[in-house]
Amino acid sequence: MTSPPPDETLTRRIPTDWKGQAMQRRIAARYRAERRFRLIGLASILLSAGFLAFLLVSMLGNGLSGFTRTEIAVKFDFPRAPMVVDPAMLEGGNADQVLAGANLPVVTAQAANAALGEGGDALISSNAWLTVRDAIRDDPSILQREAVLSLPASADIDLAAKSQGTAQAEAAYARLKQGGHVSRAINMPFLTASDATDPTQVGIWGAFKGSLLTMLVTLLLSFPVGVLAALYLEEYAPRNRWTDMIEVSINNLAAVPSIIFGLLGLAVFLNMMHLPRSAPLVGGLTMALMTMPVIVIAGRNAIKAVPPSIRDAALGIGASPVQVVFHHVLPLALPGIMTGTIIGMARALGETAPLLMIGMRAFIASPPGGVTDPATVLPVQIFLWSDEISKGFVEKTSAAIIVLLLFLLGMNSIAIYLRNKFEKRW
Amino acid sequence: MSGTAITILIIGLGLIAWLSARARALRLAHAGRASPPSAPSPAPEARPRGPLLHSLPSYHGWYAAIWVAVPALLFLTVWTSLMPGLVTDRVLQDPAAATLPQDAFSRGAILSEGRAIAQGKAAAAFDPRSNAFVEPYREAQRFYSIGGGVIALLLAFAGGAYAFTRIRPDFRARTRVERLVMLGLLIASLIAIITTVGIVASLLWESIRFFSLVNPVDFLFGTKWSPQSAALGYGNENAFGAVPLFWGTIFIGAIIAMAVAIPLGLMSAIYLTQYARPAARKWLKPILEVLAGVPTVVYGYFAALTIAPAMRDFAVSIGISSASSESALAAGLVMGVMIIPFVSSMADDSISSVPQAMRDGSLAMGATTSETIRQVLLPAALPGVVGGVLLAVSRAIGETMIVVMAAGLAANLTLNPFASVTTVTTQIVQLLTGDQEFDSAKTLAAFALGLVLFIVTLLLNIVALQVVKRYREAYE
Amino acid sequence: MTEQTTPSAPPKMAARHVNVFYGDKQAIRDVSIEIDNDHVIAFIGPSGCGKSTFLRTLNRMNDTVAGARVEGDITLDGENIYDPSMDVVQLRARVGMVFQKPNPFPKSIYDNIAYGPRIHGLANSKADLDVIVESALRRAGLWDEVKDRLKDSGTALSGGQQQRLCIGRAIAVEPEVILMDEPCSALDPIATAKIEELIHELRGRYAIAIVTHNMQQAARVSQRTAFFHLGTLVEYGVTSEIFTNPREDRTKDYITGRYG
Amino acid sequence: MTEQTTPSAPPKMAARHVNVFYGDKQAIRDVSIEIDNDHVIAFIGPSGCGKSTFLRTLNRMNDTVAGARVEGDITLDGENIYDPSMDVVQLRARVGMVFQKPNPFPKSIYDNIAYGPRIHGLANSKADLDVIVESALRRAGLWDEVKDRLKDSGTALSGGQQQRLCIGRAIAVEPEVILMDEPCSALDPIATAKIEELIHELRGRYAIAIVTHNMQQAARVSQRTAFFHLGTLVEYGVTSEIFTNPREDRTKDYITGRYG
Amino acid sequence: GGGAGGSRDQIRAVGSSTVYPFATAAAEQFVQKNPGRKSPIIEQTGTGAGMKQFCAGIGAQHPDIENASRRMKKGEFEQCRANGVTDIVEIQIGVDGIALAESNKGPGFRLTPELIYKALADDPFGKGKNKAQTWADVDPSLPKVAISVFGPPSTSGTRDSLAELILEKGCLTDPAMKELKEKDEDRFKATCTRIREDGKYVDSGENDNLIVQKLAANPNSLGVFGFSYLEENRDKLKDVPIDGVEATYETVATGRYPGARPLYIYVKKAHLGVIPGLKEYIEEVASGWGPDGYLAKRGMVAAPEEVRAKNAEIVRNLTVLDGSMLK
Ligand SMILES: Nc1ncnc2c1ncn2[C@@H]1O[C@H](COP(=O)(O)OP(=O)(O)OP(=O)(O)O)[C@@H](O)[C@H]1O
Ligand SMILES: Nc1ncnc2c1ncn2[C@@H]1O[C@H](COP(=O)(O)OP(=O)(O)OP(=O)(O)O)[C@@H](O)[C@H]1O
Ligand SMILES: [Mg+2]
Ligand SMILES: [Mg+2]
Ligand SMILES: O=P([O-])([O-])[O-]
Repeated sequence: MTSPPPDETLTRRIPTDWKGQAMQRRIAARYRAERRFRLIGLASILLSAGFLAFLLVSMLGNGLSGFTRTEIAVKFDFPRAPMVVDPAMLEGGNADQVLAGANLPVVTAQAANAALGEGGDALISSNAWLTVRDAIRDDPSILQREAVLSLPASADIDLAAKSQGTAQAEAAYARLKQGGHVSRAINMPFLTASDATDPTQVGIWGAFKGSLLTMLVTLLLSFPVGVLAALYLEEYAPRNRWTDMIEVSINNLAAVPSIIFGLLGLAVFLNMMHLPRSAPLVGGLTMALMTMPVIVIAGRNAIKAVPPSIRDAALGIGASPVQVVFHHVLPLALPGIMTGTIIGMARALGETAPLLMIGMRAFIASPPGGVTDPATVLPVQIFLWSDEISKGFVEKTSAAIIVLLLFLLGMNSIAIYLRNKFEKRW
Repeated sequence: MSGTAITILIIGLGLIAWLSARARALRLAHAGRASPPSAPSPAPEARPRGPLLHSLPSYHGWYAAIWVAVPALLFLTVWTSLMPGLVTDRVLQDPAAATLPQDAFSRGAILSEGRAIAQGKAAAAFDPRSNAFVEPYREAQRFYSIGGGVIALLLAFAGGAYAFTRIRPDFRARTRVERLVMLGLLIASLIAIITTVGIVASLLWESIRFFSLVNPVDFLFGTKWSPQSAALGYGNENAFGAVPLFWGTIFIGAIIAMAVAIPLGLMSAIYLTQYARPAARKWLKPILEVLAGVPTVVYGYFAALTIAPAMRDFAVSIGISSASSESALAAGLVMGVMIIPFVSSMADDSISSVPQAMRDGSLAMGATTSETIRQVLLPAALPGVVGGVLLAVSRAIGETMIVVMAAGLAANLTLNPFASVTTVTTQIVQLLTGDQEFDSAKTLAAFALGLVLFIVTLLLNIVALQVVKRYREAYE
Repeated sequence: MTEQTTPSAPPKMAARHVNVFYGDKQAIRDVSIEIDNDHVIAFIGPSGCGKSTFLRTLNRMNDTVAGARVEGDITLDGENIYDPSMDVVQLRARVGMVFQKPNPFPKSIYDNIAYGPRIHGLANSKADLDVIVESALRRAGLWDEVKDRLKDSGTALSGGQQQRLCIGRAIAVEPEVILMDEPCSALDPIATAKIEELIHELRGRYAIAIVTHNMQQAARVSQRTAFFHLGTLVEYGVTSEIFTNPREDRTKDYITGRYG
Repeated sequence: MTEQTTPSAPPKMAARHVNVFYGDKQAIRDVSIEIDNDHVIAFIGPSGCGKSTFLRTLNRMNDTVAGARVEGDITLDGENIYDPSMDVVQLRARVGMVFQKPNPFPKSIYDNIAYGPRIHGLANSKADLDVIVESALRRAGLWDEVKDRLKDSGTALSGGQQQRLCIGRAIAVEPEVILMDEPCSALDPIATAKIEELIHELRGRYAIAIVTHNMQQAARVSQRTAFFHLGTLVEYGVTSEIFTNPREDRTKDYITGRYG
Repeated sequence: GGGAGGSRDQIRAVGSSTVYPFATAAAEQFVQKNPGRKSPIIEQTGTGAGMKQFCAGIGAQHPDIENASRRMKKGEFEQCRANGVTDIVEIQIGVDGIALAESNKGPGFRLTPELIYKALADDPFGKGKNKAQTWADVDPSLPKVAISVFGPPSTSGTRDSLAELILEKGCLTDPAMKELKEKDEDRFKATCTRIREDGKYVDSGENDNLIVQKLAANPNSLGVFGFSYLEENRDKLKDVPIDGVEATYETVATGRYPGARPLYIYVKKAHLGVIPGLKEYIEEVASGWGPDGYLAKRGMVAAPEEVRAKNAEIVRNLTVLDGSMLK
């Protein structure tokens, strides 16, 4: 429609001299930049992954031994032991009750002294009589005969067996070993028991179950609420001051220190609503409030990234806005939402501070039966153990960290599977 | 009838309502069509447009199900929360109640033991007096739960009947159901507001008490944080200057940690989406995400025992003799590593959701991959990247344990990364878990710190929203 | 400017004094037009003159564009579609649309077509749906090419195939009015012929509006033509007259500069 | 099938026995063809026959499609472009491409055009760049429509405007070979004429390949025509001959079923 | 759960992290001896926060026991009363030793309260800011290494013990300070217990193991922490004798090694008849607090004979605390 182009510069440049010296130099430079960029990317990944690997390796190095324990074989001559237990009384439901009064600690100590020489009772765990109790309860008939039981070694001996002990303990251990009394076994109680004060008796199951229940509550609340809020804000909310307010407060919640969520949980869930202290329910609720903003923010970004043409297409066929969102936008945004959920839940799983406020930094020796029972969670357990006096807790702490990381991997792999499944390019 | 049973029953009724309302709507739809829809002619003949259903039959189903279940369940919730009080009132009418002790606590204990046994939650009474109340409790419980159950069922039937009368071809069931969905979405997003209000409320009271002891101006602009002075009779002036704490928070969380997390996270994301093979990406991305889940205590130990001494030695070797064994740098570096996944995963997602056509367009111009990333993909993915960075900063600001362990508790106002600094959250934890009296200015300061931090981040977010609004851009 | 059709039958759709703005920029100025069942209307005009914009106002797709604003009345069967009581969803189901840029869902070919019938409950069974999908794909002239790969993603099709997929998707829900924004731009002559055949076949029972840059095509398929320029409706009338005897100079200039 | 051009000048680009696969599906079968500076070559054929696929192999854009695989030789100035030593970036700079679906960057109109010149360092100054942008937009026939809104986003343009923007973007870097995939599909006759004029103007200095569904257009702008069917090159020769006197029945069928 | 009328069949204790290991040990004994009982829940909140909860009221939702590493304060007692917690049983369960230690590789400090005070005070003897950079600046006989002491933060009870038991003592070596103490208690406290804040003294949070590790990594530093941690880590650390007295169980228990503070538990009398096992639990604690008891094995230092006897009496009679004795 208008005059032809002013081709002064154009003719000068036509066609671009791709083979010229200057261009070659330029291209070489660009390739160098490209390689640099790529290398930086690779280095970043390696650095991050390397850091993780380093952490993992040192955790494994410290913690793997926590999954095994040293046991000492001790011979018991029950008929001659200074105890009076009638096997008939063990039949009912109150075997523990009966055995508690049966003088078992003394029996055990004597047996140890007899088997291992004077001072032998110091070599086995001070709670070793519990193992004896369980053995009797499981098979009362051993009361009529002699039996050899494998008792957990004391923390000192256990450490010595793992060559971390004091000189004295190492010597004692060497003697035991010569006598053929010791063996190494998988520390099953570590996986099935709960907190205790003796490192040879502690278990992770209580905290694990606490984490499981807490995360369940967190997920069940934060995921739907987070996704729905993200959808509302991104797809439906009218752009006005109210929406801005919601948006700002969500973004801000993400920046609120976790300890403050703890204070909120304390004030609202415990003091106002009178929910039980130390309970996974309250922990989960608190964590859900903390995780939700992460899911909302990640979710909104993912929703934003769905091309408008797909919404147009669905609307053009007569899909309602709700259908557009639930049939098209949400499935396409799901990978991103999953990412938010993964990192939000990971954070919640590793979080300690808010739980200090709502009573989870506690000694809880039995696993919770439900979401309202007192419980602690893995990171708090780790935190507690890391502050324990006895050195036997060092490997247990690392072992607990390994369990936590396995938990994390398990939790994430489900989400990651879903994320990969839904990931689409367009 | 127990609460669970009645809930299940109502949900079952909802299901029945769903099925029958849908069936009814389907019948209407059949009646409305001249030819049976089972044989839509592939021939170019438009389907007759008789009195077609406005909404799909399943929407009618949902409509009825909602009317059946929602009011009844709402009623049940209210009822269950009221019931214990009603039951106890009724039990107190029982003659046995006269024997109860006056002391409220043991009275309550006896009653609730009786209730626990009545509900089968306890086997035997700790206090024999409770046994007298087991039967009255059983009776009252039965009375009210049956009453509540009946009312709930009546509500369910009434709701169902109402919904059924409304099933007509032109009835806009979908609109109604969707309006409810919308309401649900709105409520979900309002939870954020409620939480915000809750946080402010739970901080405000104690903060006011704090500010009645300490001048807010001193607190906000004071540069000396020394809570020990307060307890030692120096008074509260000059003891609670929060500036060093806020500086420490920014220095560690927003500067040092970000200097680690942004480049590492962003470059990782770029490498994963653009260069790495898809199989590698599938593995590496979740591996990086593990970094976010390692408990902060673990990072804390690592920072305090491995990184911090190394930093100090390094600082001493380059001639900074004042280097502390606890340094902002150690805490910040480790924190940066921890939040890498916040940046990397979110950036990864938003980069990979930029349409392929954008990438093709750029590559076809003869751009290298890195040019494409920097000039086309990143700008297009910016909202997501910025979102990830903001989340990461937020996380860093709120982090506590690492700083407690590695950066120390000394409130220094310094630019020296090798010096020890402290953050707001660290102080909050220290103040709250120490063994001070709970209404001393020291402890109350924790709430004031929390409140101010909350307000500061809120203001920052308001500003950020304005900025983002201005630069918001969409592809296509 | 508004050349009316026979006033006897009430028009299927009518636009009166419509203005459309993108922010401050006015894209459509005071356009009035009627669309009826018994003829196909073609919108022609230079690129950027507002054809797509106007088409999108007819089923309120402009609602989704931030900053877009519509003034004036548009009625469907006498109801104002911009009335607050209007059910937009149903409106869009009744007024189907094929977009200028093909936008298949990132789903399988089958699901792309089946989506509309599913949400509108047009099929009672899987077999029903199969029939609908097949017939829609056939009418869009795509069946033979994709019948063996219905499970493949709709985005892995060639440009023209995607366009036909979108046409099939639109007609699968049997709308009352069909708006097509350059439905044949990416199609070869044979496929184009198929689509034109389809349009012929649909005429009379559906109201059809089509945007095209191809004068021959406009002449072949439409009975009424509207010529837009810079957002205004320059001329509107019976196709044959517009092509042989345009009243406005601008129309003539555009038509005779024909290359097609 | 391969009708050779004058063997004297070495061809700018030559494809020999090219096969392209998407996963297991073969989209191109044993195609050999030459593209030269002194003539424009048009690719025609029914939708889905492999035109776009073949075009994309010529500048290795198929590299970006997961699962796509190319066999055979393609040379540019005698160099095999699939050779590992080939510099893909430079290749794509030398062999420019306009895509079938317009894909402007979500940047301003100005930056869309300036993108290529910037990365290749074709402008020494802002003023230089301004000239390049203006001339590219002029040659793409878009200047007048957008000169006042160069800062607006390229995505807020009409379909045809976007297509011209993409053409402008491609020619702004002055490649040696230009591949255009239906460059005029969304354009009105006047804009089409502009683009055709542009093609005429470029011919001789650039090698140009164009995909089109419009027989008239093929006839107007090209000197050689290649007819594809189901992934095979059915016939290739001088345009006028193909149109007037096709040797293959399939070609004839396609051409004579002409509606264009 | 439940409101005021709820019941609980599990003992709940809150409070000090110092008392925590001993409370948990007692809890474990309690369960083993009473297999039917649920294990008590022992929560670490810190003494202050624990007091707040403990004093919040009578009832199942409030804890039964408060573990304290210091005595209840007057204000706290008042708050308890205001909330209906009138009858409180105060039991001193033992003594917590604080120890001064250094790495095994350290220079081998031998200090006195006076030297410690001079090194750590913010304003030694009220004569101006502390300028000592190395220990040699404090006293030429000491090694010339930079002063660096890891210790409890100002929010902790251990810190109060440090101030009271060591710093004040060192401060009082100056006669002027003795006078000041008579004249102006507040000024005295400020001068004698305020610790310098220039980085020589490093506030080290609540985690004593961390201090242990940091000491091991920083051979020239000193650490102040619970005595039991020193005992457990003798392979890495050695004690710093004060006034020539080495820190051993014996010297700490008898109080010859400065730095020991009493540990208490507070029990709500109103809960005693109601919470199953509460009384047995207290008795369990009392049974283990002797020098050979299980608590001592956990690292608690037994209280002197007469203190134990007096508290055993309290446990037996459940004597209620007289608020007027508190400060
Ligand atoms: N990414 C892909 N994955 C799998 N198959 C593909 C992909 N892209 C195209 N195809 C198929 O390859 C064949 C050739 O496609 P191509 O895009 O080259 O066709 P075309 O000739 O350009 O058609 P049109 O004129 O419709 O654009 C078609 O059958 C198409 O369905
Ligand atoms: N989202 C938008 N925001 C702002 N301006 C727009 C937007 N979409 C289109 N426009 C402008 O409105 C005018 C009309 O655009 P429209 O898409 O209706 O043109 P058209 O007639 O369909 O052209 P074409 O034949 O090229 O598709 C054009 O100038 C275009 O640049
Ligand atoms: Mg258009
Ligand atoms: Mg194509
Ligand atoms: O936890 P404490 O109160 O003993 O410091």
